[in-house]
Amino acid sequence: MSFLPVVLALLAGAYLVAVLEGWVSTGRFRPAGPILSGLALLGQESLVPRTPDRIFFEAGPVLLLTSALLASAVLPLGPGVVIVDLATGALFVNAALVYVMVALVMSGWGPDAAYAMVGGFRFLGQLVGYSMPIVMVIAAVAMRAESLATTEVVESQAALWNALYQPVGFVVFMAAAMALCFLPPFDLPTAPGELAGGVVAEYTGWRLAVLRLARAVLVVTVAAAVTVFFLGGWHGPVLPPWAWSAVKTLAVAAGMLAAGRYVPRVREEHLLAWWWKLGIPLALLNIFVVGIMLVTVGG
Amino acid sequence: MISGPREARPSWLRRLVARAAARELAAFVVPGPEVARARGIDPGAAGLAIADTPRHASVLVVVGELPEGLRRAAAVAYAQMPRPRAVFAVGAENVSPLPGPDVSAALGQEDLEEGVVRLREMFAEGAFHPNAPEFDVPAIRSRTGYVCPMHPEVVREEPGQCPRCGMDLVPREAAAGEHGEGDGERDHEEAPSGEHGHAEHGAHDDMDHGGMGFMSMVEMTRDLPRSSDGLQMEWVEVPFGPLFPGLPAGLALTFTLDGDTVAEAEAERGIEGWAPLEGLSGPAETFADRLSGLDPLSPVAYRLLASRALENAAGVAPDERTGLARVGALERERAASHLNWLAGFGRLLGYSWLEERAGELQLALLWSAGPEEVARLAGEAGELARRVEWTPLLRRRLGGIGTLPAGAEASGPVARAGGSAADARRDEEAYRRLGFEPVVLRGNDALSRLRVRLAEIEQSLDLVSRAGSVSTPVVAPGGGSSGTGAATVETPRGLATLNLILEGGAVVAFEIGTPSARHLKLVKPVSEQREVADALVGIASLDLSPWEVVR
Amino acid sequence: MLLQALFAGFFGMAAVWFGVVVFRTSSMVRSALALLFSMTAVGAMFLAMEAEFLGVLQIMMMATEMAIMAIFMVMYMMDPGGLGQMDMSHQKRAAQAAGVLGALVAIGVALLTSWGPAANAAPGAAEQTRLLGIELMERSMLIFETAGVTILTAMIAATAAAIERRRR
Amino acid sequence: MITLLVALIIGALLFGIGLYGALSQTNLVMIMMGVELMLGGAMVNLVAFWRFLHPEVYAGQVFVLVVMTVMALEMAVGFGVGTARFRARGSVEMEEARELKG
Amino acid sequence: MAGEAGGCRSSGVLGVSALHQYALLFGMVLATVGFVLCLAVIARSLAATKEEGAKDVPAASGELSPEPVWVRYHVRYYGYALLFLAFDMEMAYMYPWAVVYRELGLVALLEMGVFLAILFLGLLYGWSQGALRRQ
Repeated sequence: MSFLPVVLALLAGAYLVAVLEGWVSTGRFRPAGPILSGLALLGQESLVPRTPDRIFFEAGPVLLLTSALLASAVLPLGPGVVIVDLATGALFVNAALVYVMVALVMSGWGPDAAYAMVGGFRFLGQLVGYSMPIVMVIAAVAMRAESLATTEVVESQAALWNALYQPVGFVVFMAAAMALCFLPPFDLPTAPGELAGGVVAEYTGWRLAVLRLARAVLVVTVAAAVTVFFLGGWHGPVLPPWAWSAVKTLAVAAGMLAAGRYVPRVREEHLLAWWWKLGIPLALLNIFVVGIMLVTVGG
Repeated sequence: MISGPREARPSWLRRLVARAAARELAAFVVPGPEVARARGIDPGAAGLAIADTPRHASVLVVVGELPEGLRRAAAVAYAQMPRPRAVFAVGAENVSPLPGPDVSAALGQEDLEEGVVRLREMFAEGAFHPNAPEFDVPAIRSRTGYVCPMHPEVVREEPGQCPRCGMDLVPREAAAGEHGEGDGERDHEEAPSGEHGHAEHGAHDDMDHGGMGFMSMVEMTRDLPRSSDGLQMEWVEVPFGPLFPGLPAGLALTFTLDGDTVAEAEAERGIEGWAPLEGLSGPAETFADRLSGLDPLSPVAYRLLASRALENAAGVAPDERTGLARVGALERERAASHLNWLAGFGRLLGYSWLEERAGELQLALLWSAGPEEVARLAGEAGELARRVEWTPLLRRRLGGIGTLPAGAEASGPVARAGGSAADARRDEEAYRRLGFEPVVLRGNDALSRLRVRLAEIEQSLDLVSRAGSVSTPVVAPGGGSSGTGAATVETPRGLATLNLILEGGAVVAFEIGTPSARHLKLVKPVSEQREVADALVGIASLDLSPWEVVR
Repeated sequence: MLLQALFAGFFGMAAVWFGVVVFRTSSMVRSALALLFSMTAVGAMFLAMEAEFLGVLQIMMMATEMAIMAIFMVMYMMDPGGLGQMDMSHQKRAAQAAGVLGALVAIGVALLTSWGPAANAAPGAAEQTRLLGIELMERSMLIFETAGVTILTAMIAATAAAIERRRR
Repeated sequence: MITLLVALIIGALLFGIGLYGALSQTNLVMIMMGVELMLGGAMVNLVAFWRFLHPEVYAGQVFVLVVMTVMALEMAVGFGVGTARFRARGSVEMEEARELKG
Repeated sequence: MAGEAGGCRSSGVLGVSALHQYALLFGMVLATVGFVLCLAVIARSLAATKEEGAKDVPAASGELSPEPVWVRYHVRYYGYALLFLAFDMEMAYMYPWAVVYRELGLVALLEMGVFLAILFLGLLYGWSQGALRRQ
């Protein structure tokens, strides 16, 4: 039963991501930061606005956490070290992560507050942008692996990582992954300076703690997905497989967190236009190139 | 005990939580981080995380004396913070209606840091307390009004049904001072309700349409204004200020949003209770001090303005050395002010590196001892400017945003980014001697304004090192003289003018013209029909200082 | 087998319950998201019936599609928050009768027909996806290409109807 | 076998609810929701038939894909038309549309 | 294909049937909800929320009387959303195709190429008509 080790690894990863995020955003490295802030939030009042859609307001953070956890359930940490090895794992990752959007729309609509509402609908637009390219890129990965199972996707990269085999797909996937985690520069739904917190603005206390935990889990999950789909998963010399997975996942997560510091937020208008006018054609091009390479050169 | 503890008896778990909370203080800074930086303090460096919304803060940090309007806004923000919460006053005596400050400190980084330590102790001790006083002041009292979901203009005191469509009225919050404008509205006779009550009325009826079971959407939407794509949605008024993280504090901005697009913008208001002009008149000796307190974001410029006007009235001219020292002081402030703007702009753009770096440089510049140190900072500022210039996505983000209509009245960097060489410094002897030429760019958008300011930071720092002094300008002695005086100063935001009448050593009347008062009129053209983020970027690129908007 | 029936029944009831919520709430967004979760539950039923690819696909597709439905609900419906508690239905009785009748007839058919022996095992999920792919590429190739043309038609129709070409 | 019956009953219930919704709602978008539910019921039936009667015939699964496509396309076209109507009339109420025509 | 081997075929290294895997996933959902409920209970046990004025009004930059915002919201990207609804369906066909692509080779590439080309036409049409922009 690899349930426990994977969940523990995931939580450890989320913890490290939270530490990293604190380091990146405040410049101070505080290993105990997430625990302290979790405790502090637990001791805070958790306010509920006056006329909310109470169900949505409560369900948003839970759904966000659930969808991130479910997506991580099919991502292998090592050969056989996976919670469920679904035959349609690659598709399942997507299916679970779509509910991130549902969760944010719920939290945006729930409190009947303007900033949150704008944020929620912005993320729905963001999904309309990134979701098609991400799915197409994963289709190209599946073409090479001849399977949708994540373990077989990793096995297919034993000789050559997908990041090198299909670099265009890798770039599109990385961008989409950051958009999916609403990390800067794609943090349109939460946009601190523009919407004063956006969808998370009305959450306080333990509900905010759940949201922050969910966000950290989401970042780890998506980084792990990048590792599995493009960076050869557990493959690597010397170190044991789980260590390679962990190292790659953390490196990807750190890269995603750090990159957003040095660029301004993307405009919503551009975001959509770029995904549709550049992202989708590139993803299609990627499929064709991979298709031709598979027929001619082989996997 | 802190002023906003949670109501519970301390237990081991609560003590643990309180200790954690004391380590994790998040601050909502009032008026705003930019005012804190301009006053030379940095709450972030003191260990307080800066929160974007009062909901995510546990400490309300008040920096400097606040005018009444902002104190009221601060009280609302404080009321919306989750407990445990506390008030930390930095250089502020009067914080009412907020509860008396838990910790007070003088304006200064060391005092601030020492205050944070005390605050942490108080939090660890008193985050939970068996009797927590309720925070209830008139400023935060709201009464519940009842509005029709379809007809926002229908506002009633009592629950009931809308006279126009018969829908149940829904409760909404209204501030205590506000009066429902629909209170006196005439009541319509309710038409007998029926399953298909609308069928007889058709589209010809006017507002007397009373079918309850079913109502006509056609009528509901007919009078609404149309968006650019021809769809008629409902508009909502949303406040984006006075305490909004991405904009200068005190700017009471109200957007009427059509979805996420700004249909109308309203910002023609100064800060309530700030700088009554009568209070500024008085003895000439201290007039410059008083005027320099007008705008916390550029005190030196206003001190200089007052000095010049007084000298002009008294008929004395400053010597060359004073002139140069004034150039140094004003240019240092210009560079610091632009860096401060840059930090705030970085916050709005979500460009955290820029926010931090510009803030650091601004504080270093403010604390700098003399021209040598300024010269060292000039190198770092140049480095910053180059990094910003090469930032990916920045051009796409700013280009074409915030363009001004032709003939818009502007001055300062806003005008110079639009291709005009308007700069009062060109006419000044001291500047001419230093070989000053204004930075002029074409573009007339947020990007060109950013570039002008970046170039001006370098230029100003260069001028400082050539002027060789950064001492604050000497106040001219009033000396019991009389006369009228006029002066102009190119402040960091643009041209400020002052005309005053001096009688027997006292300023009896004066008239002041400030750049932000003029630029406030530009808020509408740069923001309307723009997406929210673009509108905010356009407004922020004007670098308004609501403090200067005197009435 | 029992586990399968329990799963199918549980998610089926969830689907039905959310389906009922769709027409019982006056909040448009709730209505759209209830439909979303109803469809998700239907997807979970597919999983219970071991149609893994279809189930996961349904769970993924319907989430985005119903969320987009929520967009249009919020855009075009008055009082999308449902604060006014207004009733937006007509001919309720007849509709109820038709709904109950339709369901009863279908249930009757389901119960009375002898369906013959049920297959007690389905192919594995990986095999299913593979065979579905081969089916699409070979026997059902025309269906697949026709679907493409239909999608194209729908895209053109939707764009032509909804988008107002801006005069510049 | 029992699962087949469960699925068929659920499918029937979904269909009934959808039918009720499609008939009783006055609004284009809500009517579409009813139709979606009916199609959802149909999909449940299709999958059940595939699984329990002919698991070796993959045309059954293809059929489910086609129904899903139909759902999506119905929505796309429906919303397109809804947008056009809303732009012209400020409403997507079906009743009203009928009434305004006459 | 309907043999016993198919139904209980272990599709993973764990040697459990597909249904058990789904049960595990469902268990994870329940566990998450349970975890959140635990957090809520702990947080509640610490102290009750104090009811005060202005606390439950949505925070809006220090202003107290925000209007209700549950109104008809103008979503400006509906042009994209309409195209998305239709274009998204291509996924349903693409995944089964991707899995058998290497098995079938060039024929599959051609078939999918035609399919995608048709869809891409739709995208181009939408683009030319101005669906791909803020409305």
